Amino acid sequence: MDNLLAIAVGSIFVHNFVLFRFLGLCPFFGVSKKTSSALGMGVAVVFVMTCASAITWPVYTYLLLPYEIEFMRTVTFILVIAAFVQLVEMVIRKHQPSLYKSLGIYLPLITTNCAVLGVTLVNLEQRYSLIGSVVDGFSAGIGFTLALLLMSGIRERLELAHVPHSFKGLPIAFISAALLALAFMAFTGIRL
Amino acid sequence: MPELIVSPSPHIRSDISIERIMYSVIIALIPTTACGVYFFGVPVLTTIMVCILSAVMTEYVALRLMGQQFVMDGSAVITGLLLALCLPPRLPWWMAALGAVFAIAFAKCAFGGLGQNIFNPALIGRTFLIASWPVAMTTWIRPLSYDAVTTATPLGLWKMQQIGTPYINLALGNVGGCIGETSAIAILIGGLFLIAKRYIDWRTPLAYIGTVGLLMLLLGEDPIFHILAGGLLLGAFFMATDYVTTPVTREGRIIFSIGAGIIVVVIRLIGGYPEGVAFSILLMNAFTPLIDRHVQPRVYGIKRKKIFTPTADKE
Amino acid sequence: MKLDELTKGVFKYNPVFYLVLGLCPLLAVSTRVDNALGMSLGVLFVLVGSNVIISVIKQWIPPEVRIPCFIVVIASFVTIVDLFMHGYAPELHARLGIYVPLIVVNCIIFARAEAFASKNPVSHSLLDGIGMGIGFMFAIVGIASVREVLSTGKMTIFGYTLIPQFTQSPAMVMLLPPGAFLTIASIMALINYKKTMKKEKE
Amino acid sequence: MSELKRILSISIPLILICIISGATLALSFDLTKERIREVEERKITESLASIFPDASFRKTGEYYTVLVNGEEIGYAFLAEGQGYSGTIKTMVGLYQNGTLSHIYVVSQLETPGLGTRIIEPEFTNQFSGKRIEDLRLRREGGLIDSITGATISSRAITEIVRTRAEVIRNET
Amino acid sequence: MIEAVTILGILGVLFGMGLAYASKRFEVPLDPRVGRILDALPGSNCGTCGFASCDEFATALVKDPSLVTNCKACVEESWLKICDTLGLGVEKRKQELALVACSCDSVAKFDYDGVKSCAVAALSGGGFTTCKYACLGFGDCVKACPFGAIEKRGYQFFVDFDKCIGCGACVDACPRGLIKIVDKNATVFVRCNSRDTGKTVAKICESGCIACKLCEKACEQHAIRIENNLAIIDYDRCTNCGKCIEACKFGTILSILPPRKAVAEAAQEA
Repeated sequence: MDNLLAIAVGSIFVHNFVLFRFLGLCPFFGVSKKTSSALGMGVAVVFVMTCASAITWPVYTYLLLPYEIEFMRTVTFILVIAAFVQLVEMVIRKHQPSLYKSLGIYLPLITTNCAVLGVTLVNLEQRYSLIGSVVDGFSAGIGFTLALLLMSGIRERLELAHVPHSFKGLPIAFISAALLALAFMAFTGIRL
Repeated sequence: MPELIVSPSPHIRSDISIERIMYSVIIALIPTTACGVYFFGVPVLTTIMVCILSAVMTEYVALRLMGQQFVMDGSAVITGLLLALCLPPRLPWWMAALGAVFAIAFAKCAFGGLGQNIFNPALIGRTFLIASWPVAMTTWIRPLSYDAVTTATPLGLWKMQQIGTPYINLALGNVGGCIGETSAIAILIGGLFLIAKRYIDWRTPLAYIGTVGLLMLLLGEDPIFHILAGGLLLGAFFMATDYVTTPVTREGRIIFSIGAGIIVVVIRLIGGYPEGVAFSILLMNAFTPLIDRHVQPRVYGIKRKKIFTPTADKE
Repeated sequence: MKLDELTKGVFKYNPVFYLVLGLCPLLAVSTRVDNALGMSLGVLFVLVGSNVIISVIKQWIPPEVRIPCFIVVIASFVTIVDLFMHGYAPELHARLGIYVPLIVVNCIIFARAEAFASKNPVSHSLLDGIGMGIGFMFAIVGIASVREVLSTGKMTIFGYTLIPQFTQSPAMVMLLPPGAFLTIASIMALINYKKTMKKEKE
Repeated sequence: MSELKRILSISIPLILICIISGATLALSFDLTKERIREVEERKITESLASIFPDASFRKTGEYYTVLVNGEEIGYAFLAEGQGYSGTIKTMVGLYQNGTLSHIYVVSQLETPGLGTRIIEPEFTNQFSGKRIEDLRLRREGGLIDSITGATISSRAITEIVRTRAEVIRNET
Repeated sequence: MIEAVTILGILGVLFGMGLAYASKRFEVPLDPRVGRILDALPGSNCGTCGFASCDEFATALVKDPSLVTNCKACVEESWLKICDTLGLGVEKRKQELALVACSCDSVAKFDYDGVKSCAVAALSGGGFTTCKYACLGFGDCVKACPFGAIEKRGYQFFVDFDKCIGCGACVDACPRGLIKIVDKNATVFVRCNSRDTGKTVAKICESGCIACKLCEKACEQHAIRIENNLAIIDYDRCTNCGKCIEACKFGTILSILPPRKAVAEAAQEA
């Protein structure tokens, strides 16, 4: 049985998807200008990652493995994720317009977020069980949100700083990410 | 040229200036530095000078490049000195210099210089060096041994071989470790000086050290050992109290210190490194903007707004 | 005119430095130059293939299933790359790990499919794909060379030593995530600096 | 009826693309299948040969029984687990008396220059002749010296080998 | 082979049908005009129309077509398309432009040592410029412009005519009210905002308006009049004849210049 706590801590802190595995960088830099939108994106990512982990596990175990077509995992996973995200978007749009307004706009961005496909592939590589995969998906999302929130806090403060001209915009964001990654090295080698 | 200088309010009349605080901090660091030189020999003076010089030079060059005027406000000196104090005694001088250059260039000037940086530059310098040259950064020498016999730090001994160290050695500084972190008494003298002068808030070190002590006690470890060993005291008095990179409000600073304390305990007990003070402060630096946002003083007569409402841009 | 479609991806609208796309593989596999070369060849192949196919089939795709259709096409090309790389370059395949299947979600590919291939004729899409692929290659190989030289003190590509060992204690941090972010930050700051210099001259 | 027609007109392109893609992939899988199997097998045989030269192997369940001149002398098996930044896969040779013959790292994704040094003989040779119980880092009471600066990777591979070896020992 | 095709095929059927069904089942009734308008809008979400995004603006437009003039960012072609979609008669749209009405190198009466922002500087001791109408030069307008159309050259600010849409975001940002919105076709403009008497202006500024009334006399359309010691152009009457420019012969004293020319010249000098 997987050690669920170890999986969770591992995905949130030690192998943080953004700062360690370099996944989901586009939204990390794109949606981190304001804390409110960072939080919205984070919630959407947590939701999609958890669901994607929960769906792709049975697809792999009961569809691909028995017929020995594991090589199709990329195609099927991404198809499942894309269709799922689109379905969720439609449903929310119809039934929860206010939720759609706050979260829905981030959903299309998530289809091509490599962190989502990444987490499903990591689940496979680590051979997690269904519950392990769901926990991993959820905590990877939380880790992503944490990094995104920290980044947005830093960037909001940078708005007021006299950043040298050449560093304005993305370069200083990258430097902040570098220093954040340095700080996150604190969690290297945590064992539970 | 007009003689009159006008600036917008508030106009504060006080003889406390940035320079004054900075030089007080340097004075407060003198006992620690002296202990470092006494225990680890004269060569550490080279490390200290190299760090300070490269920090100041980098700041000078960076400010010139940015078209700003260079002011000798002592902040770069402090960054250099603090960085040197948390380096191993026999680190090659060029590594120390690179650490100082990196600290000033990327952690301070790239963000716009004094008062604008998010992370503590000295600690960024140290972490950068740990990430770059892990072996050199974990080679310690035995105190008072001028032939530089290598040894381990008290925390290293505790973590790897479950060997304790007598309190008296920890208090005096007669143990292996970074130049300025070994002598608890020297750090306390400097720290209390700053508190007496009211340049730093006593709550920060108290909350920080208290959290570590309490948690260690609850988890069945020796709290006094963990308070005295490693860089906790140096970090608590001189780095967690940095004006720029820590929260503005009193509550914010207490949250900051408790968070840092928890991280130290986590790293020391289950982490991959024996010591976690530098990392803990850096991580809480990253949280500082968020803490500041949450713990804003309430404006009289205005209802506290919900800060986190996930909304589309410009709702 | 047509040549424009090719060269714009390399310089003017470089997918990495101008459009800021495809950062994840860019930073993740740029620890060594040969990894970077292998990765960018894979990306180039997928980009060209999917651009062409999508611009051929675009008129038959109803809007409701546009994203799933595009992504299946892209994923198929990626799987082909994955399989052939596994068979014919097993070492490279092992080193790139999960970043090979993750080419699917390389934002460059999907962005070009959406923004360009689904609106332009086949020939243009082909050139656009090649241009963007080469632009990506430039960026990733550039970053990888900086990181490899600084972090190992030498540079070797597929066994050939280009730069011999010049220091015994290179900066290990360049291999780690912070080093990757620092490299791209410095490069982008340099580009910004050049741009402002140019503007001031005008 | 028009509803059905609408649904069909939307879904048929996707279905067609899926079918074509499935066929193409199956085809390319067939094309590369042999090659990939050879590659994987070569990896296994190479690693087996490096651990037990001049021996023959018989696959028994999850491990290989090692035969020299028809006589069983030990077992070889694959151990894998999470390293610092990816899965570490190691071939382990175990003598029947419970000591290790040798280990050979089949694949790993550790940090180049640091963690990757676990593949160097200086590190792997330490495992030869050790009892399973001693496969811990020295600081944790074992007999394995970790690589300076790469404690995490050293510990990971030691743990991976030990846990798997314990399982295999109990099975045989 | 068969398995691969079947399974991917089944997934295709599943999701194809599912999405097709869902797109009908969860269809949100949307005015088709909104989509068309949204296509035509610039999509820059600049917010100068008074709505948070182009999306919201499009929804509001369908309900109230009279808001159509709010969007200043869209090009002529899209403007026509929007009017067409809304069923409005196509009328020529008035295009506007922001211009900075100060051209002097103001002298400082004291050293200002505070936040580098015009708004703050204007409040500190009444502003540090000798001329109390002069530009403070910290560029609050540059920061306010959502299109990056204002640029600082030397001490003065210039508006990029291609980028400026006359949205007026900068007008509110200038604490001295130096920015005026004028018709895009206008060629004359008073680059001074001083209401001081001619004597005072002449003393402190080389290019300010001293209210000599020469331009007023020269204008055949009676489009210029002096109010509060400042020349003011009535653009409804102005025919862009340029007589006033010639009339303002004191060269630098009163500068009524065609803005395009002025900027071109200034750019050359810089």
